[in-house]
Amino acid sequence: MEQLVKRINGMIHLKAYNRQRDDLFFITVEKSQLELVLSHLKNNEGFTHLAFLQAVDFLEDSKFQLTYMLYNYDIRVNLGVKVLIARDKAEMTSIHKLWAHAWQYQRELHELFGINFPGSPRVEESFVLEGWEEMPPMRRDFDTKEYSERTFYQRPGRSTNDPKEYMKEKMYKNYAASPRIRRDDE
Amino acid sequence: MSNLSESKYRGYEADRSKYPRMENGKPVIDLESHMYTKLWQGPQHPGVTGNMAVELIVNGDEIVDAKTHMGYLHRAFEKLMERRRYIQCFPLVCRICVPEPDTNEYCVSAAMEDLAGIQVPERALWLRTLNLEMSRIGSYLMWLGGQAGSLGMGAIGQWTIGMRDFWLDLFEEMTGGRVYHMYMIPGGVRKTLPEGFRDRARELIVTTRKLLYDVENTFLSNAIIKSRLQGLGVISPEMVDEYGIVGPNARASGMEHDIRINNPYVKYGELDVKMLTSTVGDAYARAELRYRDLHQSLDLVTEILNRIPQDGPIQADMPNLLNWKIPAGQTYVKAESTRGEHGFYMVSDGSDKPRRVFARGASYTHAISVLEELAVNISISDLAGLMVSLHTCPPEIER
Amino acid sequence: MNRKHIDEIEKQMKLANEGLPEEERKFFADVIPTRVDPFNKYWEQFLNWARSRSLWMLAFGTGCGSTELRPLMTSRFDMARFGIFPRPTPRQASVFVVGGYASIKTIKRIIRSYEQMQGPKYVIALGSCTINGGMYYDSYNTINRLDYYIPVDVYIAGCMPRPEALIAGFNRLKEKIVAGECEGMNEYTDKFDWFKKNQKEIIKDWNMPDYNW
Amino acid sequence: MSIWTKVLYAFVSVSVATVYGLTLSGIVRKLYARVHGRFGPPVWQPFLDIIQTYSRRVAVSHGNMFFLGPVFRLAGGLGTYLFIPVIFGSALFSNFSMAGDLLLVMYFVFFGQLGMALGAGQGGHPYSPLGIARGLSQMSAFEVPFSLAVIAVAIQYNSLNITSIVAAQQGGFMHWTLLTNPLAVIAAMISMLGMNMHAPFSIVLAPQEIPIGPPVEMNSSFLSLLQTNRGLFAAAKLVLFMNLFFGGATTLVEMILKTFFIYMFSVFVGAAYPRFRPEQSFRFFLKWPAFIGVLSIIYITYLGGAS
Repeated sequence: MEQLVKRINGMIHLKAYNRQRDDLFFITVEKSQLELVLSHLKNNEGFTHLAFLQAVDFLEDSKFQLTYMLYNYDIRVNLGVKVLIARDKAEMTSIHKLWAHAWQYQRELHELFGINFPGSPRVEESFVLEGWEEMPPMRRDFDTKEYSERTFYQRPGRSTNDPKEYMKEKMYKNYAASPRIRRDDE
Repeated sequence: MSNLSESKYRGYEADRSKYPRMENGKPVIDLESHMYTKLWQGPQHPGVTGNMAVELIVNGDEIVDAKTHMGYLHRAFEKLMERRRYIQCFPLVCRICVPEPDTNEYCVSAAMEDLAGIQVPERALWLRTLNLEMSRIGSYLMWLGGQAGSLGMGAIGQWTIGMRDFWLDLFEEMTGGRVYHMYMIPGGVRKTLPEGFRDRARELIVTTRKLLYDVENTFLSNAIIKSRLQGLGVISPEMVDEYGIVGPNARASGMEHDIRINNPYVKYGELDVKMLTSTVGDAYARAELRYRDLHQSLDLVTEILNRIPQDGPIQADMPNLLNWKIPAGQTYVKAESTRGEHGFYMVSDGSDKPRRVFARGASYTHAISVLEELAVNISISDLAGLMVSLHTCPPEIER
Repeated sequence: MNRKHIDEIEKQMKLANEGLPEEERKFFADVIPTRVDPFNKYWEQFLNWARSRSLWMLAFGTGCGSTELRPLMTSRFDMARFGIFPRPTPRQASVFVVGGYASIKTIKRIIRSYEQMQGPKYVIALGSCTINGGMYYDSYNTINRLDYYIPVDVYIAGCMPRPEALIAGFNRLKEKIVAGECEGMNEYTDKFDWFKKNQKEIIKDWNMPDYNW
Repeated sequence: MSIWTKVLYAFVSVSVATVYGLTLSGIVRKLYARVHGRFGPPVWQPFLDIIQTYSRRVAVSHGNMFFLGPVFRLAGGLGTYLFIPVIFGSALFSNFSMAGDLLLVMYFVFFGQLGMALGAGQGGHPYSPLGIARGLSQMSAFEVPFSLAVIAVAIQYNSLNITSIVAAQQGGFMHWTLLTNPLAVIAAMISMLGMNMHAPFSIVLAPQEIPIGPPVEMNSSFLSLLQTNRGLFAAAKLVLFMNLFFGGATTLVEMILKTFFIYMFSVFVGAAYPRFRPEQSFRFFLKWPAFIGVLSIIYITYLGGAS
């Protein structure tokens, strides 16, 4: 795996590399070099299986992180390729030519995160939503609870408790004395 | 059982030579010409697995073009989990896939343990293995009924789903829940096995094998079943990588990949899991492979029952789960469900709620890209059989 | 057809299609269903008795609660012995079992199927998520109260309710039918505007294929 | 006998046949349930279903032909039944049997399906025409062996009158067509599998494929008519088979016993088999059963049969 990272690093600039488990590694690459890296990994290094492509919203840094999770059947290792892209007017190159099912993920990301993938087939089609008028719902600044309260009728009588306080009061009378629960990490 | 099915290799590019015009790799269909009919199957259709819709263009009985429509079961689990504390995620995740909820529970708890660096005790690992393998049996039994039912053989469905109910009874003894168990929590499992559980489970395994003997005789050896399933929906080995096909669907096409063997999790490394493959890749090969896998699961449960340690802790020493903060990090944990690779990608930012959880369901590609490819050129009477033979599960697609 | 009749129909159409763009009006059920009262008290009692013993359930698994319908149909619990059968088309069904949470895309089809059913029709709502949203109370895509969109006769609480609970729910429905309390069809007619208002509030895109089932 | 007495008798006979056919379908449901390992619905469930469908307050119609569809179907059932002598020698159950009624019955057996095609087509639902296309194709397919068998029987007894065919078979089971011309019976029984539309020939209703075929738009009282016809028509077909091949019946009990066992053949096959693909089903009928039917004619004309 170290050699693989060296090989890739010789090819392009690798921004970060970390090892999560024996069979799970992450690398971070530049947005412009992603397609190059992915096709290299697929064609030359044997990472032929694209497990998923997903986005994480880092609202604070106003960035989206895209993760392409690849798998190599020979050395049995998962490799996550991470890319950071700008959050407003998010756009990314499409990889539908590399994997025949990638367009599905791109369609989903287009709908739920508002990331555009120019050229990807059927990317404008709706995936799970229908007649949606708000901002893409999986973005961090979309408040689903507020939307739900505004749109759907609430049945009166539903109460919400802070789970910690509630369980302390009602269920764990001897909360402090319980051996299973350590106080120090509160 | 030997490989009974024989069918000719067919490339995964659908044969559209009969149809007049192609533009950009898609047939141009003129509904006004009265040569084609648009036909919706689903969401309200008994032959469609779960709650999804397939928009078909048919010429006579033959499907010319297929398009799937998803989202009827979208509950926004991933969004909701961003609002829940880590332990509050557990009631949600098991609802992602209804026939086989335990894989979700395992993946989420393992992802949390991986991020927080928690070691799960030995006995809890064995109990998890038992739970996972039992849920595979339940799911396979349900699938077997669906596959027979989709070809008009109601009796098999009645038998196997009735038998699955007895497995659900075992789950109820073990976990307290019938369909949704919430058995695995971070750091271990909730409960130990009740008294007499092993004997009842062994008895049930014997009964299930008896039933499977009947099923083999009536279903898998049936000439009509063979004539309908052989050659239906052939997945070629090239297609496996291209479409990200996993699990029994890939193994039936000759891909030797089973996460239980290749990346062993819980206690599968110590168990004797055999790689079951076939080289034919049609619906009958898949059915046969799943049937053999079901037998293997029964073997495994027997072995696990013998090897579970009688005593020992079932939970690691955990911090207070109610405001448990997991250090920042990202991980991906996967497990072999009956449909294939079922994985959870979890991103933590150091707070008491996950930043992002993504569930990678195995049928994500099977039910959309692969189905749209395989459905072309088959008769509408085979569509239900094809969908079941891909073992699609819509709730894990749209989550 | 006289002038007055046409005016009446036009008035009805205006009512129901209100607030929809022009191209979507044709997708929308635009005529208020007619209210049909029972014909004769004793005759109706006899018919109710027969209806309660032959419940045809629409086989539309709308949510995860429909997983428990399968054990209910099969040999362990066997609902056929109570006279309950699945029917594949809404035209022939009389009971609609809404299996759990209804996402916006599904509730559109639920309403469509409900309107296609021939009265008297009954609705059993299954699971906590149809009562008050259950654990999806804060989800942006699932409704919280089903009775704002279609009239509900029996709720079965639980997530998900066991087959025994479903049988109990069906028995409660039977009691209600025999007692003549299940007039959901007429309730839908009487409060049609209110139901439609609620439905339009959440369903923004009314486009649907002609026969979507 | 005056015509009015005959009409009265026919009315009684039709009622008995309908009740019998519906009860039979209740029993069959129960049998299927037993195969599935269930209790199953009560035997009188079909009657409750008819009352229930009839008692719907609303009935959506799609036009005039839509009304006529179920009516034609019922006319087909009635027509089939009314020209078959149910019980040999009984005035009450002889219906309108006359010379050449076999041809009329053969026509009426397939009349209902055609009428249904007109009605269901107007429903506008795409599954209706698909189901009709399947139904009519399968009908044409199983008609071949069935017609050949009937021709063989007509040649054998030198008559087109069902009453005289039954009369020729009287005097012990050695005279039944079953033993005198077994090839024709085999061809006819196989085509009966298709006629009764149990698996593997259940391609017309096929709930997993085209739910549920032609009657997909039929509701309320339309459906109620169709169900009534299903009971009557099942009884009529069974009685026809009993008369042609199994020696007819001289008492009601004999009729019930014989038809029950004839029907069980179809049910047992249906409970144990999955469904054919439509084209497999058509090909099936046109291969061996048709060949056996031709053989039976050759057997009876050139070899003289056993009679």
